[in-house]
Amino acid sequence: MPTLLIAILTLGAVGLFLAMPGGRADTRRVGWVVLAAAGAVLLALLLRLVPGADPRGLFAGFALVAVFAALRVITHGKPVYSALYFILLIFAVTGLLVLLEATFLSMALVIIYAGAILVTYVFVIMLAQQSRPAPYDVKSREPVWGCLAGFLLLILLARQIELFLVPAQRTPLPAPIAEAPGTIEAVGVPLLTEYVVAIQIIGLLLLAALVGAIAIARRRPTTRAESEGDE
Amino acid sequence: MTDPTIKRIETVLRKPAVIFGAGAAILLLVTALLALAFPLYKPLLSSQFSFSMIVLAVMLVLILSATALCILFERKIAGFTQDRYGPNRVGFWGLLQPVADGLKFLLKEDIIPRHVDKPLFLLAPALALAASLLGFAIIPWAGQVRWPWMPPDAPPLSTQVANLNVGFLYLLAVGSLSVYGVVLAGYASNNKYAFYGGMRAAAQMISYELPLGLGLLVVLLVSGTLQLDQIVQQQAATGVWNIFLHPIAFFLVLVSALAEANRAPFDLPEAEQELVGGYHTEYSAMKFAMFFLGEYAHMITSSALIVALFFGGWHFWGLPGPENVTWWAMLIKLAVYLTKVALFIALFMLVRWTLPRFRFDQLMRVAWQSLVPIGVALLAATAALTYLGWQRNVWASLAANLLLLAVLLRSAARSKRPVTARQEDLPEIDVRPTT
Amino acid sequence: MRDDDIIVLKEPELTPAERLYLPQILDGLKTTLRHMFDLQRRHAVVHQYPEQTREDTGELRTANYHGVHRLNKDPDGRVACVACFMCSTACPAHCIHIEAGESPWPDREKYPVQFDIDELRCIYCGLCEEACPVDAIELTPLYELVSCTREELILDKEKLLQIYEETKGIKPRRNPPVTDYGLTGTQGLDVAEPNMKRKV
Amino acid sequence: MPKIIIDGHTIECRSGIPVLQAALEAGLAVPHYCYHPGLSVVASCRLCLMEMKMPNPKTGQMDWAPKLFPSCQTPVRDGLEVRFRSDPVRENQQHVMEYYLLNHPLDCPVCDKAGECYLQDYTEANGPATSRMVEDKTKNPKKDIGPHTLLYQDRCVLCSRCVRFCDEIAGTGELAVVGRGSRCEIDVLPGQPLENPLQGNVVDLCPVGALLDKGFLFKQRVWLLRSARSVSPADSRGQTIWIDYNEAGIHRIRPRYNEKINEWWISDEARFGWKHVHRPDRLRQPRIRQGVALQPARWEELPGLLRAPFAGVAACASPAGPGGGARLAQPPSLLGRGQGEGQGIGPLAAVLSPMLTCEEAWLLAKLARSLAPQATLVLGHVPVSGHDQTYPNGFTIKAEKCPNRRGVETILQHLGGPTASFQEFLAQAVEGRFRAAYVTGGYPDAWVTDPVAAALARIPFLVVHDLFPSALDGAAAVQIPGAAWTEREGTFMNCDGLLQPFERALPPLEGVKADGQFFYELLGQPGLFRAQTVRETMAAELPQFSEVFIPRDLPKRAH
Repeated sequence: MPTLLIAILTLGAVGLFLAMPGGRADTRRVGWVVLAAAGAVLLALLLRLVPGADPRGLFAGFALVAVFAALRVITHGKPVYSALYFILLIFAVTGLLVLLEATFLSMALVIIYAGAILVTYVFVIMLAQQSRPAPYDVKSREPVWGCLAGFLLLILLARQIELFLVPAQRTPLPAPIAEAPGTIEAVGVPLLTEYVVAIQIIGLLLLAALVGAIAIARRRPTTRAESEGDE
Repeated sequence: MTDPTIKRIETVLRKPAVIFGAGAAILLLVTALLALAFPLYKPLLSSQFSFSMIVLAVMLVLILSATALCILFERKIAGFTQDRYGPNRVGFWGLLQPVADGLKFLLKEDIIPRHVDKPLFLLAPALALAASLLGFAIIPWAGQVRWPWMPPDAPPLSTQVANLNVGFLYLLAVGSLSVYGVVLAGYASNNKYAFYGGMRAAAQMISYELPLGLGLLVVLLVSGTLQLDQIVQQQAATGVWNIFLHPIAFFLVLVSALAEANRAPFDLPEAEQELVGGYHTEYSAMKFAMFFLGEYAHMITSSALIVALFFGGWHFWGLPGPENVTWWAMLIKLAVYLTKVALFIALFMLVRWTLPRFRFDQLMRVAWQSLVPIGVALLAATAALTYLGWQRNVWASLAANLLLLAVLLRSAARSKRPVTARQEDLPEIDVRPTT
Repeated sequence: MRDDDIIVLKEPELTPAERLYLPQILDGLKTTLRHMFDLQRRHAVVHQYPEQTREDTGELRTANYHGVHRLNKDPDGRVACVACFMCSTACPAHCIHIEAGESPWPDREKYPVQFDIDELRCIYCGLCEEACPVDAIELTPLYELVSCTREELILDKEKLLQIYEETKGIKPRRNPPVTDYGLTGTQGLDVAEPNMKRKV
Repeated sequence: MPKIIIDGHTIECRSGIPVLQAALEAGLAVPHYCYHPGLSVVASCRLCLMEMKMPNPKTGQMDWAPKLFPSCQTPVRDGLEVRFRSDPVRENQQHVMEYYLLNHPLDCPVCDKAGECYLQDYTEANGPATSRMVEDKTKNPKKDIGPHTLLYQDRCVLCSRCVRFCDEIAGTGELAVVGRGSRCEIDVLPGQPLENPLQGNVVDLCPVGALLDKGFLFKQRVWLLRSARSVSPADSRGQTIWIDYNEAGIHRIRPRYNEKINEWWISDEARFGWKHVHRPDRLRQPRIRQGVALQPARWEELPGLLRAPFAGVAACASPAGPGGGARLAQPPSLLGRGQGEGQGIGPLAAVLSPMLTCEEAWLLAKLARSLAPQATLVLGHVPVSGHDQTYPNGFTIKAEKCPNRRGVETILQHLGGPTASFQEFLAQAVEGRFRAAYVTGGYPDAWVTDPVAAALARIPFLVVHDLFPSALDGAAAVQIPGAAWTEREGTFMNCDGLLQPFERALPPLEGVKADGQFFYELLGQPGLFRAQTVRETMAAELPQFSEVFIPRDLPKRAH
């Protein structure tokens, strides 16, 4: 079984690599075919392993959209489209979270990611690269290493899933948290009691990052002579 | 040179009796049809899900036609404030102007310039309209209702489409999405004016989401819930609208809502005088109309939200309260709610024709240097009140607000410049001749 | 420029209330609201155009309104224009097209064989009227200039003369012709009179 | 080089010229009517009077003389000091101007001279704004004095330039000043109208609107015209001209000063020889024979269509190949039968018309030779009419009525190889030696006589590049519309070997391509045809083309 999974994931990794932007159009098409094949096999495998699974549910829909959008984020040539697919991905994940009754988390995801962070991304992308990606952007994509890392991560995850799926060790799915309307409480109370130190440390880190960013980005007042000398 | 038949039709349509008669006839017809079809949809009214769907359908139609009417309304107000009549040619009092406008939009040539990013160009107006319409899902239009044929012990039905437990967080989330329509329109148009419009919209919306969120948080602290229907019910039960508790929070939300809807004086993304048409420069026909509709739909959502949060939603003193869940009470509540929303829309329009547009640095300064600090201070004060358990105490809240106002006045008096000063980092210009 | 010629303008100091902006906004809203409900002023200011025209209210200044052009006729009923091209030279919009020819009358040298004005290109500045040495081209107070095609709005000589016939009463020719080469008709001596009077 | 002092400025000038001429060449605006550098001096207008320093007879010192001197009659000499900016001179000018305006009608709006009228300009600059005369002005009827000219006597200032021109330059003396005193008039003798072949010049000479060209009468106002420097194709002398044109087309042609050829004058042939440019029957579209009729074609398909058969003909002719026929890229229907192989003369001929510019002739010759190294280059029909006419002062009208025979000949001589005169070419064509020919025309008049048409009809693949339809239409396989010389730019070499460039005045007719541009495309060259660029490449091989002669433009009113 692990061999089969590893084979499928390797296939997926190869397909993804082929589908990465920068290659020739037909190579990329081949990559997509490979990816689709790997996905189909994986789906079939999962369906066989989990007898009661219903692939027609909302979960499957959201999950498929999420996977597709995630792939497009990294395979699309234009940064703006990548960002838009990212937003689509976030919506799919939001759907998944809503299915898990984690409404607060889902809304927070939309507000923070789609509403703020990605708008900033789009903003920056629009400002930065009007015609085509800069050479350093193209270079830094490093499709080989990216695919390899993702592939390793997926192997580890699959290993876990496989362990989880072995019937002897199967544990019942954790039930949704009892009082559904209290999800805000369910998130908020632990944040301010159990994890309060962690939260503070994270806050501190973010503050440090913010200050650092400002320090880097600050325009230093230069005299004219200096600025001319720089050029 | 005009066709005499057209002229005759115009004259006929301009008679009030014709317009109102036709309106009444249509209303009667619809009512009669509804009454006749009552057995068909009676079961649908009884379950929450199907009832929500019906509310959804009805409100969608209502709001889309309301946006069209809003445009007439806006032009009328523009005319009135400028000592004009506004549109008064099509139909009595110009009432058929939306029909004419709609026809014009539909019949105009739909131009897609060759240089645009086509998928995004097509997507943008759809996004703009859809994001604005999404918000209506959680507006508690008329409280709760229990139909006469339902057993008295059955739980009453909610007139909300969806009673999310995250409440107005959802509104905040979908509101933040409306920026994409504008930004993508600006990007896809491949036109510098559109592009500037898009950039401005992005920066503006991100900036004004903060004060909006802070204002909403104040309400959250006061009411202890995110669900709009509960917030309204609280206000209705106590008879104290949140505006009385936190006028400054209301002001924050109002200003931010104006900015989020790209309304004047925050309409920089489409500033005609500077950017031709801003993000919709390249759009024509129905796609242009969709931006238009989106803007007005956004305005209606914002008004509905403000009414629910600060003005007691469907509540009005002396009218049926939350305990009255009969169908006629529902209609009264709906009417009250819609009236309040209409008043707010009128306020938005009045503001548009009163205030000049901000400059962009002023816009940013207002958000980051005024509204956000005020919001934070107000939030802290409300948190303190909540901690003391006085969050719904009118006098304590008002005192806190007044205190804040006094501090603001004092700092304004101390500061050497108005809130929206000219840019200081511009170099000093020596006007004297060099010789 | 001396230093004391320079007036340094300072932004006026704002009061705290003005700095807070809110009272000012309310002030503005008050103004707009006042206008909104000022029905009397609205009725006084606005004309309901097709039903109510400026002629009705007597506000149309026929003497200097810049409307559709006309080509004047001399006392003998001939076109007064001498085809000197001054109007088309002065025209900033290049909307006047003239073709000149030898006139069929003994007392005149030149007359316009063709005289077209593109009313769509025209900006109604009135420079043609100023340039005309014989006051042949004039702008009438007619402002209802509509047609179903663009071609109809390129007015030719016949139409322009027709407009003169229609507007003779509204706007009489201001000056008698002032040149001395037989413009006012066949009476040679009458011509010299205005010329002499014109000497400064 | 004498040095004179005018208004305190020292000016170096040519010797032997009047002070007025020196002042005008130095850029001073000295008013004058009667003086013209090409005519004898009469000093009759009294407008150019100046103050001059002379030895005072009492003291012997140099001093301003009390009386004014006509500057047009005073030759320059070294050290002469004169002044125009002084009160006596101004006063004199004002009085003289008032006198000239006494009877002058105030009809500038209808006068065709307005805009280039000396009287109008001087009046506007410093003349009296009003008239003190209260009597009726003298009215003189206009007179028809010739086939091209009208005389408006009441505008005349009696400068007698036109009379002197007819006496001195044309030598015909039709015009005279008749009458005496205030009844002086310009007139012709009965039965002897002004109709010498140079008579158009009197209109240009006239400083006011007295003499007017009937052809230009009332057509346009001069300020609405633009001018292009051009060279007349009327005869082989290469008279330089201004083409006055605007959006509506050419309106008139004026002489352009040229000290080497025509000075201030041009012949009437050059002046009125532009009407053919606007003839309505000009060819406007390339056409290709399909079946019996010529069918419209697109310019884009022409290069391929022409190069292939020409190259095919050349391949046939080369001794290398019986297989050459197989390489024919053209359907036989277009090409017809082949003859004349191995006769030492290439079956391809290019006829270079003397109406072509040097650059165009060069490009076409190069094209023919690049397609078929043995192509015969032919100097086209050279129209000749009558004999050379020389006028008293040396002005010559050539009998050869084409501008560039010499230029084409120079190119043919340089290229060498098989060349032929037009007569030889016709003779060989009658024998059927040519299988393909590119014939250029461009003559203003019909030039295809019956023998020409008959000879050319024997050529199976005949390309005719001409302005107008002709008898060749029935024989041509391809008909290409040419552009008139006003629509092209380039260089003409005149009969004395002087190379003169000219500018384009009008765009080619809609649907027509300038000849040079078309040849350029046929050669497969990218971009736009620029005469100067082509001329520079020519000059690399042919040093005669390295230098062109461009006469200097005279300052305004310097004559």
